[in-house]
Amino acid sequence: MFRKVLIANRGEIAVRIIRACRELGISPVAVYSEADRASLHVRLADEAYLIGPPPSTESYLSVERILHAAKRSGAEAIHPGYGFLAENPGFAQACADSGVVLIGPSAASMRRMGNKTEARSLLVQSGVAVVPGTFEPLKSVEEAREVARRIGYPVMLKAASGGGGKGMRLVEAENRLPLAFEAASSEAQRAFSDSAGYLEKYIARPRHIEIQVLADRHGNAIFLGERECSLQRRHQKVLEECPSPVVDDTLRLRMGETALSVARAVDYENAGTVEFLVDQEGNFYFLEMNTRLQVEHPVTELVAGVDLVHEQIRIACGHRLGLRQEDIGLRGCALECRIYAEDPERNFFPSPGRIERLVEPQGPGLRVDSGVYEGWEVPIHYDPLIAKLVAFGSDRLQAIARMRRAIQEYCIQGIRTNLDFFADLLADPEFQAGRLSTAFIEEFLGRRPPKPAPASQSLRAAAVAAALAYQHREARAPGPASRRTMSPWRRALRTDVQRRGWRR
Amino acid sequence: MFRKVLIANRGEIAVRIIRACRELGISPVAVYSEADRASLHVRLADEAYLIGPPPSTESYLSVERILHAAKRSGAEAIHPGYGFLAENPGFAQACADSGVVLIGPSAASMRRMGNKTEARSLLVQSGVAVVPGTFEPLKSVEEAREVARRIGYPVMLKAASGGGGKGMRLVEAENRLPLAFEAASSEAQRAFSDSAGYLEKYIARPRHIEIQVLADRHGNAIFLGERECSLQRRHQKVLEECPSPVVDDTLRLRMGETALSVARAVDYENAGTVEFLVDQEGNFYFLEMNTRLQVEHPVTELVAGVDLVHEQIRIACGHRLGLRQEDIGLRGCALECRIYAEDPERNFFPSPGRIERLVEPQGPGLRVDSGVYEGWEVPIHYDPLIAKLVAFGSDRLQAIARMRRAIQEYCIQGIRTNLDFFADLLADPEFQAGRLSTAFIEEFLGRRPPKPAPASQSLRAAAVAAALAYQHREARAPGPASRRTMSPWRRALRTDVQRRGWRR
Amino acid sequence: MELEIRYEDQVIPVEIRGGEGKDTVFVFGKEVSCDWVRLPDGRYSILVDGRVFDMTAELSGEACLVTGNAGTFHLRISDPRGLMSQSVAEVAPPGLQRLVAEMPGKVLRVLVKPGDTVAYDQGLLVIEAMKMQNEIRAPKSGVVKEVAVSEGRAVSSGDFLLSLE
Amino acid sequence: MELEIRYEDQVIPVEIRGGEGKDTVFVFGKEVSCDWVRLPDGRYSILVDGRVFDMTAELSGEACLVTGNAGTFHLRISDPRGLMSQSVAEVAPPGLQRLVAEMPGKVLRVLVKPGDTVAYDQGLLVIEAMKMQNEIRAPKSGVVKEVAVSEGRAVSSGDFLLSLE
Repeated sequence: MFRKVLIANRGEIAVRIIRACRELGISPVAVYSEADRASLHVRLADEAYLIGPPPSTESYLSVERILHAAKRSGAEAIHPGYGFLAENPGFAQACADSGVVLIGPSAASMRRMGNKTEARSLLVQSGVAVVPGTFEPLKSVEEAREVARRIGYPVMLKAASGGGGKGMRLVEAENRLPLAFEAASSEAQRAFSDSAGYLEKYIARPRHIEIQVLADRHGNAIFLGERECSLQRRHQKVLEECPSPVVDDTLRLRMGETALSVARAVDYENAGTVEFLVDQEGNFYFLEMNTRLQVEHPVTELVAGVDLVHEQIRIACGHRLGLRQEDIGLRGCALECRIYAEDPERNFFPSPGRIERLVEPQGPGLRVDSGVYEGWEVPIHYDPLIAKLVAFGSDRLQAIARMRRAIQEYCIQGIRTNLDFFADLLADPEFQAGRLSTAFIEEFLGRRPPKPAPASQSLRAAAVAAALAYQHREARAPGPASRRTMSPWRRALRTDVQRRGWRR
Repeated sequence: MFRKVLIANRGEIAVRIIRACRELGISPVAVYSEADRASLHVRLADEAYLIGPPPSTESYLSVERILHAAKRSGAEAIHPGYGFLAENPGFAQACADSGVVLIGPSAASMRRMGNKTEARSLLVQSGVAVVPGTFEPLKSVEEAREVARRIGYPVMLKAASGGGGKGMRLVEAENRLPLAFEAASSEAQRAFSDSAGYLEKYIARPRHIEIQVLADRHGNAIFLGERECSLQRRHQKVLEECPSPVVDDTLRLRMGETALSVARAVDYENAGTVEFLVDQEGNFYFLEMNTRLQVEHPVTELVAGVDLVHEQIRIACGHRLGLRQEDIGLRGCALECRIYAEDPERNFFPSPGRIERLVEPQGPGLRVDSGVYEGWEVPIHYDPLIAKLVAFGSDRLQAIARMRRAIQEYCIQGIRTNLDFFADLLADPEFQAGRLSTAFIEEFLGRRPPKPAPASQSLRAAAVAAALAYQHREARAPGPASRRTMSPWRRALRTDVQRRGWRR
Repeated sequence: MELEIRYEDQVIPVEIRGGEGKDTVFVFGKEVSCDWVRLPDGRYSILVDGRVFDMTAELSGEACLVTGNAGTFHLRISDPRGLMSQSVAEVAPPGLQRLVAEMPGKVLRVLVKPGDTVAYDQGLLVIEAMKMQNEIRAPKSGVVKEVAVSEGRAVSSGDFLLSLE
Repeated sequence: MELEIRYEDQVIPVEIRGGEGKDTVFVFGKEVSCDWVRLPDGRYSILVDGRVFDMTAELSGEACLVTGNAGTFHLRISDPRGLMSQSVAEVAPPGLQRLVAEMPGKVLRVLVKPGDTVAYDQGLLVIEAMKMQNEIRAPKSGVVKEVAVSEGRAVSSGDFLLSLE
């Protein structure tokens, strides 16, 4: 086993990987930008190295600085987490060249899957169903127009090197294509330094379902059930679950076997996720393979009873998979809510700032993977994901009930979060019935009922709390007044009230 | 389902039951003594009623006041938790008489199991093996002497109405009997208002293993694996696990079936635990049945994937068990550490007081059932259990590694706790090898190695922290000094230092 | 202490009278069975006829944000006895609406110029913050009066962006 | 600022010198590559050559309890420049040992009386606190000088119980 592992990431995922390292007896090494000196992942690590100023291009995306920190610390391996350099074949190659193990697939596998158009053509050859569209990067808006006419609108523009919804645009009609093409290309250029895009038939109200796979370098590969990731806003996942309410044993087996053939087609090693679109009839199409740990991996861990990060590290160490396909049994149901520093009342605008109060929920069936602590300031430089709240139940309804209970207990003050949004979403009868699609959140936001008027007793209690806080502040204001000893002005007021009685 | 349930308890177990109520859509009602006005269980409930002054005899043990609160709130059922009135048949009867459902077994079942001597004779008749000893309460110290001579020393004195180690004394030789008899009787009188005791053969280095059972009123009963509870200090459990490292499938089945026949012998309904002593040869003897939820129930919940409090409430509501014996599959391993406000350096003396800082561990495979929050003062009137830390792993070693990682993250300041003690215990090779017995903790405390000298780098960093804190305090002392703006005396000092250089 | 607490268009008179060791609370002039305590973590626990209210009250001028197990309430406190110096809310001239940056970021696109007529919800600016592009939309229809930022400029929280009339 | 930090019988000289925007730390007179910051929750994060130390330092007089990821340290701070008024530790006369209650409780049994000779670790009193009976044992052998409590009496934390000579 490795003695030291460097975690080339920040936030909740760095914390989660640090915990896995500790549990395996490995000393975890953190890296941090100047904006993250006081971050939780630095505090929990054994060692920490500064890798540059706040912008991620100069710190968390700097291959050179991260490899330098690895050298300095003597770490034998690097875990990239998700985002940043996690799916960057150049980074994987640089690690290999400098003799550091990257905990993930080889640069070659990454490269083949990273280019979405290449991956699509490769898999079509292997007999995997993909959504109709282009198999080569689009050369111009004219070519896009041509293909779109052939397969029919609506179509989806996607970044060839993309992921996470960046560089994606839905195009409903031909007159929208030029602007969308320009927007998608420039977003892709900024996000991935590659403006190339491709085009796919848009499937209406699909489900987004993905299969977790694990593969070692000795030819063993297994799948660990699916994750239902249909709930998305702006192509960003919002809430994930395992298992999917619509996947039965037969479909799971078919999707799982397809996922394994995808992994085999690129000699995949380590943990990976094969994403599918599932249409209303239960047909599934390969979408892409994420060659890294997913944000939403905890739901699989709770239902399959496997620690995926432990497995990743063991595989990278050259161990054989300790689990066979027949050892994997799914039990119960798990949901994950992504808790963001954002304001749902203002179109989910990011809300960084100081976390004045933080009380995380505890108790049966919960897991909080958090990257923050009370008093810490959420910086403006990075993704506003502050924690993942995961609930397990013996069935989906128990998991939903647990999640609702947890959200009631969760207290984050000082910044806005999407906790209230989740409270409403989990109470939605359509959600509870499991009728999900990628259009769900948009539709839900449309039908989300206005807040009911508060119960008069609650309102009165709130008024009393406000009055108490006001009195408390006044009592603490300059002067010797306290709650029990009246200041002169308070005494004057009292006399006045007593004289004239209470005004109704 | 009930609409409202009153929880006749406090601390972590009241919080745990409140959470279960919420998850079932039931409105939880708390009761509290004057010492508990600011307690977490009051804060998390929907309603809360004062039931008397701090001493539990005048509050949490007052049948009348608790039933009055139930009436006032309109609660249809009462969950007694553990301790206090949980195994009091008089309370069960009073609930039945006033038309409130007690979430637990009937007064009759409780009474038959509550009297340990009666239970022993009943079960011997049903063919269950028990430890040799008396089957009637001892009438005098002379009778005790006679029986002890017959079965041979060492013997164990126990309270007939007892539980939780109160009123128990190990007697190694006849000359120790009179004092031990007096001590056990008076402790039993104080704890259970019943001084009656009985006597059993003492089994050397036994394991203490218990079976969780669930039974409904429709004749269905299942068992949910065992819990290993051998780690005890002064007959109080310290750390529990599920499954036991020494129980194999065959032994589990035999013990489970015996446990079910014990439950059937007293027409048992609801959740209960059948405790066994297991000797070095794997023979097991019935010890007692706890007619309530156990402190250590979470380890079973994690391994069996069942929420026992949900099940308790459903059973009390008249539902049929939703689980059959064949549905119960154990997966992985769970450990529980009981976190006490006590000082292991001073013979585990209680350490109540204000919790100045509290950071509970989070992340994969953990559960914290806590009854406290930062800023709260642990009162002197009650049991000093403040939280239960539970770790799950796919095997025992992973669970141990998780628990050690969690203890490293757990921060409780202001009071002393036994966290360091657990850190040492979990690192013990004998513990890791699973060689447990009820004598383990005593032996471990004997061999516990002295703290190694700190690494010089750590010590120097600690010295720097102390110097920084000192400087910070001085800088905050009266006057406008801060870290960056020097006060006059600081400036004077600096000049002085600069003049004469650094003294070596 | 005698206060008027406002919630939307409701006015709730609250009076707290100090008594022997315990305050008495009057709401709408009626004494309320109300057991309250300030918790060690700064929240208030208020029991009204057994109902538990666990709340934080954050004051900022005369505004008070109450959050807790009963929900979130934006309240305003007025103190008819004049104990608090009334903070005068900064009000824009009627008809003129000033948009300010909600948080630090970088202006990517400016979609309008002074004199443009814009419809409600029309995009005005695109600002990148926390790795997201966010379109600032018109809160009402009107005419763009002033644009204070240009493309590529970094803005801080509270910076004036543009005004609509 | 120049201090001596004591741990058991070791003395560690520590000097903190303010520089341009950053302090420099000297330990044993040698400059240490030490990046420190006071965290928003009051702890100190100290990086020494990349090693992470995350610690709380609680001062009480000249004693300082440092706890954190590197363990727990009972330190004493002395300030040779005399900036701190030395708190004089309350020392018992040589040979006389005063036992005080560690926490509130009730005296259940008094096992000795003045003039009794007791051995090290012999039981002196039984006090019930938090539902547990706890025996107070002799910290050294000696003769009981004074017994300040009687059976059944409630004691508060810090109350004088008895003295040994």
